[in-house]
Amino acid sequence: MVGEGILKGLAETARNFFGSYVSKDRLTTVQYPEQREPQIEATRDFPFLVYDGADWQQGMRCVACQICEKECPPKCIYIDKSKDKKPDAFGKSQFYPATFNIDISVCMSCQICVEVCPFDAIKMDVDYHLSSDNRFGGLMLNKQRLSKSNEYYNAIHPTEAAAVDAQRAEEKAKLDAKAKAAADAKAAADAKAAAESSLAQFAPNQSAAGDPQ
Amino acid sequence: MNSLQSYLILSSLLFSVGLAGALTRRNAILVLIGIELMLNAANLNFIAFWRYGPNPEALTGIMFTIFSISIAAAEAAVGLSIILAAYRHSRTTDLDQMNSLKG
Amino acid sequence: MTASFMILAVLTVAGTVSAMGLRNAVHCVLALALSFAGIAMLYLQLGAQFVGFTQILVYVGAVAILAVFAIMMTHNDKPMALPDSHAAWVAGCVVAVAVFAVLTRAIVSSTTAVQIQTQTVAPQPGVTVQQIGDALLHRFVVPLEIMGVLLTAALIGAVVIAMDRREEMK
Amino acid sequence: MTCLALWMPQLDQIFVTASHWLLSYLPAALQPLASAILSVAAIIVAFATLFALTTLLERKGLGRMQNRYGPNRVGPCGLFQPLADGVKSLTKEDIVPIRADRAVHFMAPVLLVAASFMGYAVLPIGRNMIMVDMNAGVLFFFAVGSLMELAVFMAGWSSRSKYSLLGAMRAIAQMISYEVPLVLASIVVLMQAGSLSTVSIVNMQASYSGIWPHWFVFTPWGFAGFVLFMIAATAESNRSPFDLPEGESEIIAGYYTEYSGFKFALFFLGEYIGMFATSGMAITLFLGGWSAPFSFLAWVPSYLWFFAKLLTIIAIFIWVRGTLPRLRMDQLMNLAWQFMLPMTLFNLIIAGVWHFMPGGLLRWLVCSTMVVVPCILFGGGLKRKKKFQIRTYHFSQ
Repeated sequence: MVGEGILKGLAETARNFFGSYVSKDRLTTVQYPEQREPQIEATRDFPFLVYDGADWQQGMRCVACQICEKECPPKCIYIDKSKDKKPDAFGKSQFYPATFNIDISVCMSCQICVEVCPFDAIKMDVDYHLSSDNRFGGLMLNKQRLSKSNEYYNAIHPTEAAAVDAQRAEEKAKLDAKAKAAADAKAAADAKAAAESSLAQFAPNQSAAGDPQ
Repeated sequence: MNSLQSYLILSSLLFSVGLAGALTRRNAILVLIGIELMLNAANLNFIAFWRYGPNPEALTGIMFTIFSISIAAAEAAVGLSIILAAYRHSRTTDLDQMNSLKG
Repeated sequence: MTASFMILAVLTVAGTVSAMGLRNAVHCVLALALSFAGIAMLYLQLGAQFVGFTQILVYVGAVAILAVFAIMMTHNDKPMALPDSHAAWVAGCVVAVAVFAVLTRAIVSSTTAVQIQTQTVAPQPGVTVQQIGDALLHRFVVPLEIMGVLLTAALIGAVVIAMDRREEMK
Repeated sequence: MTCLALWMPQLDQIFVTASHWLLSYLPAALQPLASAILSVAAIIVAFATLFALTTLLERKGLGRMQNRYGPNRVGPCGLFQPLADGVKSLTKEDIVPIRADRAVHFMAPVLLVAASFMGYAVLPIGRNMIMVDMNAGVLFFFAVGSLMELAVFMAGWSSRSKYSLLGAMRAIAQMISYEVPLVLASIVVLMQAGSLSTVSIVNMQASYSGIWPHWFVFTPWGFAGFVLFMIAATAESNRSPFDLPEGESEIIAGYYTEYSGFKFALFFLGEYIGMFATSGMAITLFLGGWSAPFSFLAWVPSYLWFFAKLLTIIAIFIWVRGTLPRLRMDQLMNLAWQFMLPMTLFNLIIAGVWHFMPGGLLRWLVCSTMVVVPCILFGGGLKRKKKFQIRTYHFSQ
């Protein structure tokens, strides 16, 4: 029959029209600024820099190795290495980035910087409220705007952050153990040397050998 | 000058402008348009004479105009399609350049 | 000569002159549409409602659009070059002016027109569509039928002439 | 109750009396002019308001059909959305393409809006509420409607943009093709009414037998004519599913691609005003104009009935827009020339048969069969599977 399909279609839209007033679960729209969808854990948009502790300048994990800068496909990262060094989270003396800029209007969210970072210093953010009335200043993120605490990282990507923290704790433990062993060895060597020196000298003092510990 | 005469003068002015266009323009479409204008000027005459004529209830002027409008429409359709066909042949609508009978 | 007649006359003449004088063919057709509309309004002023509306429907709605289509299909929608020789142009204008002069002389000196005018002219001969329809289907029925045949023939003829025949010729 | 019965006729004529009262303060020489200005102003205000309301209704209705909310931010339930849209379009920059034909580019939207408003001159909005009762009113309506084609062409051509030109050419081809069935579908009414005056057409339908009105839509030919008229009207006003001239996914916005700001809003206005005008003509021709649907409801003011019918038709337009996908160009043309045109011509014969047959059940039966059978036949012709081959496109040489 001619026009049967048209009538069927009209019936369908009518059903939708009235149904949307009857059952609220038909309306899937989220009223955005007031309502938010729950964040999915694997969401990612733009990179940020992780720092440990309370002070973002002190705890910055980044050591300005510039691997991410080289790997970035759209070349949206700009890093200036510092002249001096400062101790990092593991207590090692490292360079730090004097400037670290990411132009997120260029960034394509590929996550390659995150993959290549050997220090777990750069991670993907989930914040998408980035609109700005200034295309140049507003979307060019500097070091301060990029830095976010490890707690924040744990909050947005719990699983991933836990794994990273565990790995870093392990590394740190390893390093500590190594340091301890080295210190022990050093202490032992010192003790030995001291003993030897005391032997060489005249008044050996056994208790004094353990004192540096 | 009375109203009938003013209408007639207006119509003759339209006719002359149409004639001038038809004689001077070289684009076939514009020549056709000039001819349409001349037809329209004639129609205006018919209506004016019907309005101020001795017996308007006979409707002769109106009837003449209605038929004339239909004929003009047919003429425009056929004329423009002939121009289109000629354009396909000679790639031009310039009457000065359409100077050969061979297709 | 009333004010409304003057306005309409100026409008119509302006449209006509630009339709014949502008360089861009599309502008010419748009001016032509204005001129047709002006003529239609003159018909209305003369009390011929039906003819006036028919004029708009046929000329502005169909003939102008047809002309526009023809212009687009023949690639004439760019400003045209001025004619090389002014001789033809001048000759055409002279002929037109001569025709106008002769016609005006005839109209002004006509005694018939004055005679008609002095007769009592009905203030507005009320012609209804009903009257026109009656006349068309009684007194003018044969011309009407012939007109139908003519229009059909013109329709078919226009289609046949304008049809692209390259496919057939292959 | 008696008080109500006494007051209703006054309420029905309230606008007419008000205008007479206003005009009586003017000198007699100025009265015709003032009366015209008053009616024009009233029509512009009423239908511009209706336009604002319709844009909101359309967006909300379409939203609901797609299980969305539609606009609900500006004002309560998004009621001030049209106002916000208006302010936005007024404050936007008016961009004219550098190579555009400025004069024509400017005149096109003005002509479109003017032409679409002119049709209201012959629409009887209520009892005694008509601007000009012309003897050839219906012809005037269609003559003015044909001006819109020229405006569309001016817009498309003057923009010097391929999208605009394509859109304009599509629009003109479509409007010309559907103008034929539009006029032919209304001729059945003119045949029956024996008049081209909209007032006498409505007066003819404003009587009742029992409680039922004598609307032309309640006859086989009237119903077929109404449906055909509405299909053609949809195409004339470039509404979905016939919105090829402005198919967003193909040619951006068709002939008004290069318009911005207030000129764009004018096109929008013209389109909707044209749609209301054609719907109003459909109401006048087939749905009894301002007359009430039942005799016992005749006390409701007549203009309310007109606007109720108009809003119903607008709702149907929105409903159809929310349902049907856009037609292809060849489908559009096939529908016009292979279905609409033969059906409207056949409808003329049906109206003739109806006119000359004695009234009764037999007449109903014969005429209904005469409507249904060709409808199925012509519709079947449309449905027949066509073999498509690889098409080679050649551009205009």
